[in-house]
Amino acid sequence: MDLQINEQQRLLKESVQKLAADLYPFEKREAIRLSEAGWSRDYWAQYAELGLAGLTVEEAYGGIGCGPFETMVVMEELGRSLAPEPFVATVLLGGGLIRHAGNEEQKERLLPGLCSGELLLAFAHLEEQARHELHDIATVAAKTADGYRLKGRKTLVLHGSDADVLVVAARLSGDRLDRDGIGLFLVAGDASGVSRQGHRTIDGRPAAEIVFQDVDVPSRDMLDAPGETLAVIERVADETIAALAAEGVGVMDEMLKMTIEHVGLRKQFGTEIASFQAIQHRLADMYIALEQARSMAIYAAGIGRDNDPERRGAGIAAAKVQLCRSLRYVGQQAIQLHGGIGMTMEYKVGHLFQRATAIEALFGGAEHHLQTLAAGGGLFAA
Amino acid sequence: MDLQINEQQRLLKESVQKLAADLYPFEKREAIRLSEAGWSRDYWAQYAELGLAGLTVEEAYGGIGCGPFETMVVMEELGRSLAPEPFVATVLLGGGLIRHAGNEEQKERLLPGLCSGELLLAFAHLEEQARHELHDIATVAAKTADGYRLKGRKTLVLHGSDADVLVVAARLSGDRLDRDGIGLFLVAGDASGVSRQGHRTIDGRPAAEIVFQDVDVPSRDMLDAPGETLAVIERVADETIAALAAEGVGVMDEMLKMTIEHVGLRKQFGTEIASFQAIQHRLADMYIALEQARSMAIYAAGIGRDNDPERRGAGIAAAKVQLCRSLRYVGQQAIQLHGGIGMTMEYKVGHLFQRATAIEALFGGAEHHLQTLAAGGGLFAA
Amino acid sequence: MDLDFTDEEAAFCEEVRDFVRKSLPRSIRQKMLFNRELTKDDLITWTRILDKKGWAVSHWPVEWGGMGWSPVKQALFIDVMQQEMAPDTLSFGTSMVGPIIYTFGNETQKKRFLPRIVNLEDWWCQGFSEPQAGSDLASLRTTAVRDGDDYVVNGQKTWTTLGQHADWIFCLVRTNREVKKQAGISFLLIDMTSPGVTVRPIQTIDGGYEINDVFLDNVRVPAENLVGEENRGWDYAKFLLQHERTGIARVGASKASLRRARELAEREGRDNSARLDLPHIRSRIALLEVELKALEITQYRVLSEESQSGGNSHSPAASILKVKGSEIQQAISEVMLDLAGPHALTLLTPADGHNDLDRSWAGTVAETYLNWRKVSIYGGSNEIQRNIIAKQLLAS
Amino acid sequence: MDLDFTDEEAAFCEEVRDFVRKSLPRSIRQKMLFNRELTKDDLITWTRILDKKGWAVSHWPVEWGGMGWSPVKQALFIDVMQQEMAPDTLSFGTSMVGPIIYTFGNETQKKRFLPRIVNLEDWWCQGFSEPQAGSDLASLRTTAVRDGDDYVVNGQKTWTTLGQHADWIFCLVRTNREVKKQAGISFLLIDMTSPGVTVRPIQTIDGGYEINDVFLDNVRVPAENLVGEENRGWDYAKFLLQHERTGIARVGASKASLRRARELAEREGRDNSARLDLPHIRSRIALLEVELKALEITQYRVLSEESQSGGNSHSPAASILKVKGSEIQQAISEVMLDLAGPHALTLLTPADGHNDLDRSWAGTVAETYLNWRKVSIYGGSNEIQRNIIAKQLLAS
Repeated sequence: MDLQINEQQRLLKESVQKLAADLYPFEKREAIRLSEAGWSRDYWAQYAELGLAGLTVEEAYGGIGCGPFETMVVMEELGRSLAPEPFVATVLLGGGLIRHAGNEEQKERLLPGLCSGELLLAFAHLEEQARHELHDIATVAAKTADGYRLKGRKTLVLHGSDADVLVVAARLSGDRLDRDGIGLFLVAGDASGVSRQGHRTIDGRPAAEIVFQDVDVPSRDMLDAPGETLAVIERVADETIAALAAEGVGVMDEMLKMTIEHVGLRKQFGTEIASFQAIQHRLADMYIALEQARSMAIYAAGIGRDNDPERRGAGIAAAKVQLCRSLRYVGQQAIQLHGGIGMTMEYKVGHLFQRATAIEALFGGAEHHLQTLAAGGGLFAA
Repeated sequence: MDLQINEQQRLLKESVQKLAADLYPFEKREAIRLSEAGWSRDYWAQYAELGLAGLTVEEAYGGIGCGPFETMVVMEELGRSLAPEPFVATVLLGGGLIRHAGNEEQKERLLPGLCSGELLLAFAHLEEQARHELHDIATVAAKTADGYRLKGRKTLVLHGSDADVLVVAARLSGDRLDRDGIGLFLVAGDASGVSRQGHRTIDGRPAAEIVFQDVDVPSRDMLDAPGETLAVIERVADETIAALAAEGVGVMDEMLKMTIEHVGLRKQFGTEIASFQAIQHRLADMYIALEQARSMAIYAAGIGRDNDPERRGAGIAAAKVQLCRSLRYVGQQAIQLHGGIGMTMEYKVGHLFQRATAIEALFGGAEHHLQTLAAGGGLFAA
Repeated sequence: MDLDFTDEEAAFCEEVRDFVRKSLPRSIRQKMLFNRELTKDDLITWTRILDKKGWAVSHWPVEWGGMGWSPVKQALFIDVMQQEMAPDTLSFGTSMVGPIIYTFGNETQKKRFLPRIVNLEDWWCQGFSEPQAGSDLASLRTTAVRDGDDYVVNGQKTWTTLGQHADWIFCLVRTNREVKKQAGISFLLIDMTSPGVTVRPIQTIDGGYEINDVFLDNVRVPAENLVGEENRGWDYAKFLLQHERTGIARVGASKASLRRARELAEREGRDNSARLDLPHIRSRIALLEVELKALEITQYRVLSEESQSGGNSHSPAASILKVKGSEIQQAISEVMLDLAGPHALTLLTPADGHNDLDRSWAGTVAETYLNWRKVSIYGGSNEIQRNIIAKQLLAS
Repeated sequence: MDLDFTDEEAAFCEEVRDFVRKSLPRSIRQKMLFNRELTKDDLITWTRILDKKGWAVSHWPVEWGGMGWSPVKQALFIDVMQQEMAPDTLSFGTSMVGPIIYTFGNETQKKRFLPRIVNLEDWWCQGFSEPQAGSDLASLRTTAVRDGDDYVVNGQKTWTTLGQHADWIFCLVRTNREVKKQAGISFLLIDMTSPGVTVRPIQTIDGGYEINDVFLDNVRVPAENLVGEENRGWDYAKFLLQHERTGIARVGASKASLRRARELAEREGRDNSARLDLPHIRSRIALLEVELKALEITQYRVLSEESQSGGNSHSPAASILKVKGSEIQQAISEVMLDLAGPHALTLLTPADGHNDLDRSWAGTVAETYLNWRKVSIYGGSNEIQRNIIAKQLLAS
């Protein structure tokens, strides 16, 4: 057991901090948020220069081959600075699927572009009826002479309008709720039959509803995971949740920092509100919630590598439960202690709260994951 | 709608307050608690003199014919003063069953003795496997030539060792969990085949485990509620829960009063702890919990009269949910704010907390009743 | 003591319910259902429908258009209105400046302003809070200096709800800086079209524009617009805080929201694959129903006590209405958020003419959740309310 | 960064587990399982079994019987011991006065007292709290006045846990009343058989006798029993508060309780009629598992930080161990209470030789629930812990 960050991780942290300090002062970030895309290709190029676009990709394909603890370090900083760039969509989701399920040819074709920042990926997976069930897929991939024809509708595709290549989950066989018979397909964002309706999520980030109307996909664009597609999706989802846990920690850390600063300046009835004990205890509880979530983010990074899906799933569910509960408490209290100013878009804390709320809803909230745990054998099974 | 207490209720309240002030100063009550019986027949005679033993009994049988709001007023005072006398066991449970299910002969035989304080009743109902399911009854009443023969085991019979007459719920037909086929029988406490093992509950009150080993009961001692026995039991349980809600309000009111007094006197770091804002907010939350429970005690008293068992059941469940949650919060905070002294038997607040915990467990706690509500149509069905 | 409705009370509720069901325009009802902002016209439309029925200011003195109902009857009225998704009237007029004017204003002011409040001819907004004076209102800095027949007003008001639509603003202003802070405050009515008044809408975290900064830069206000006496403004403001607490708990509105949450939870449960978080959501809804039922009765208890004492209750119970009322509203918005699951992320606008239960309901719940954070902040934050309760408990 | 156990760590845990399973007497294990009080003999028996293995004071310096384990290894040891239901050693000796003596005592004191702590030949208790000095310890009033070779001690100590069994008590006493309150305090070792020492057991709300008043009436204490310097006692007490925080969170014990709660919930669910609150109890158990897992890692983080900084961490994270650790213990006791339902009321003593899962388990849960209220009060109340956290946050 070793809980210190190592030298490489420290350097990585500092370089992301430096990047964020440069790219995300409040007004600069507002300009990006209010732009049509809601994020910046220029910025993404700078990410790629630092190696962040290929953070988790093996060096053979142009990446820097880092693991979950490095991802944790990066995500915490991106969370703190509210970076809207497509790290989750492209690197963790799209990149993760290709890394885990792609064949050699597909990896060689796609990963270098991912690492250089030129190729944007997105994961077209969730469907309206599915809530957070990863296997609930109605989109159909019908076999054709030389490949497959996709038909269906996907929702909440993060950065779906911007992606050059969509990784699409579709059903090769079986019923909507079967765990078998799912396939993953690479589809160009502008392929014939693909229509994308972009929108913003509640935190101002871009996403899309995507309809696949008889989209033809050649066989070579089906990812190679015969019989294991759902397992790959679950692994990538688990890794992404672990990363979101770290992002959430960054978001909370920043909210707490801002709140401490605010109550130290704000006066009421002639006294700094920081001197009120009820406020102080609220800060203490926010801190406890943050640190407990931080512990679980570390736990999630570690257990996200576990090859036993049940153990990994339980650990990740536990991390998401703690994360969601902490995000809600810290976020709500940050707004409450800021008072009116926390309710406005003119102050960063409200944006952080929006992101906190979005992170909660991605891949299922506290109650969803608590069910998984309650039904299973427990985190401390003998 | 009318939320004021009337003149008769005010007088009743004052007379119970006076009685309690006389009977229950701390040391006097401790002497009773530490006595073998744990309560006092002398005291009970004084209750009867004031009419309390016959509070809810019709005047024709020697009672004073009061309704649920008068019961509420009485129970709040009994709660506040931690009166261990058998009001619940004898008047509400035993008396309630006879009032609702007894025939004229049975009422004439038993109720006058109840009102005069000479006859003590208890309800032998709960069985170990039943948790809080009122219809889960395995005790059997087998038909004999001139009556029934009872066989089974009852638990948590309040004041069961002291009762002259036990009202026993037993199964005439069907399986353990059937809602039909239940009967109620009057059995002398010292009848042949009845063995009673007295014990104290966590609040120091007397109760008993009772075994019925082939106890013969003549037909005339079966209460008259053909086909409706469970409905009567449910009604009496509902009325008793409503009364316990009022008792709980009295208990909480006293805990809050003591806590306010304590924090006003207790100093820490040279300052009264009452001046700490976190303590103040805790008092405010205790007060809110108390007043919300008080509102639900009023609600319970009213809806306890409802003849629609579903509406009444939902209302009573709601009251018990609020009661249990308030008792737990107020009780825990009262101990916490008292600090070490609250943990000892030398100070009343700890005894109040014990009683609060017992009231929670009687007839089902918050989660049990919340299930009833969640499964039903809602308190605000259109 | 009795919680049952009298026959008359039951009949009255029925009458109000029927009226709303017949009279409330469907488009307004739908916006209320989805917690979307009403336009200025929406509220004027509804206020005039109400006014025609005589119910726009039912709680006012009969002389100025009130109905002379008992406090309980008035509470029932509001409860049913809210349950039926009717918008509240603009409280800044009907519940704030109106009562101030008919209680403390002079005859001229009454005749000039009150009728125009009833039918929303004048849209009023509130100028109390300032950037450095939120819950600690008395530290306000906006000044009004007498100059001939006018006051000259300088300062900044903020959190001015719906100020962007307003014709008039009622302000607390400092008219004497020499005295202790509460003592030098006056209550002034200011025409929003006066030179020097600037309104700046502020976007909130739900994406809406509900609140505003109002800048007052050498605004000349005729002295005849002073309400009551100079330097007595704090008393009038305090009167407001104690007055008209019916409805602050928003019990009727929360009843409607919980009913809707139950309905949606059942439907979402049916639509969905097996396991799922929905039983737990149903438990949370049930628990909120319990707390709301308790609050409803607490509210009637406060009203009853106030009726009996012939005025304002000084029981700390009144603060419960604010604290619990806001906590329940917020908790309901959380239930809806969790019920929507991933769909809460999407910010979809419900299509016109959609069914009440279309999944598009989920598109607005996050906005509501975010927006509702305000209810524990404004109107005396819940922290302030707890201070008030504790002070009264410790004093008793 | 890596949370996985090394092979060595895993093997060590296995070794400890095997040892406890083989060596812990069944009667003691059963008492631990039901949270019943151990007798003095029980603890002496177990301490001597541990001592024979060399593990009674594993965290002490090797010179005095310690094992020289790393902080992580020591934490693993305690975790496994608690999970396997082994009683903690008597902390007043092994974790309080022992470390004080080997850190601040003189050689004579070390040789005289330490060996008798290791094998529990001396039963120690703590004389810090007084009736008017609980969390605000420094306001203590017990005085020690030098008289020849003795101190004469007068005063009252309270909340003295297990003092009724004690041979010795270590006390904070006031030796100088002229100086600021922390400055005039000394640390004194007092033989409980000295004339003038009276112990009065106090019954607690769970029915047990765990705490005591200790009256000190002109007790003569040889000056050689002063630890360290006169008037420096406060520093030693503070050292204690910062020292040996491993285990204050009681993670291992809570793991065992949660595992048991899960087992009982499953069984209770099976035994019972259909609907029932048990799914909700299972959810509460799952949530507590999450919080406990987080706390476990927080604890390792604090240890790791302390190892790195070569001593005491000043991060407020250490207070989390107390706050969350106690809250989790209390919450588990509530789960057990609710799981027992009506059976919690009955106070039945589990029969000897019963099965671990007999319904008689329910007979002790209310006692535990009532008794556990203390864990948020003692050792620096949770309110004090939150003050400490806030102070550090606001200072940073």
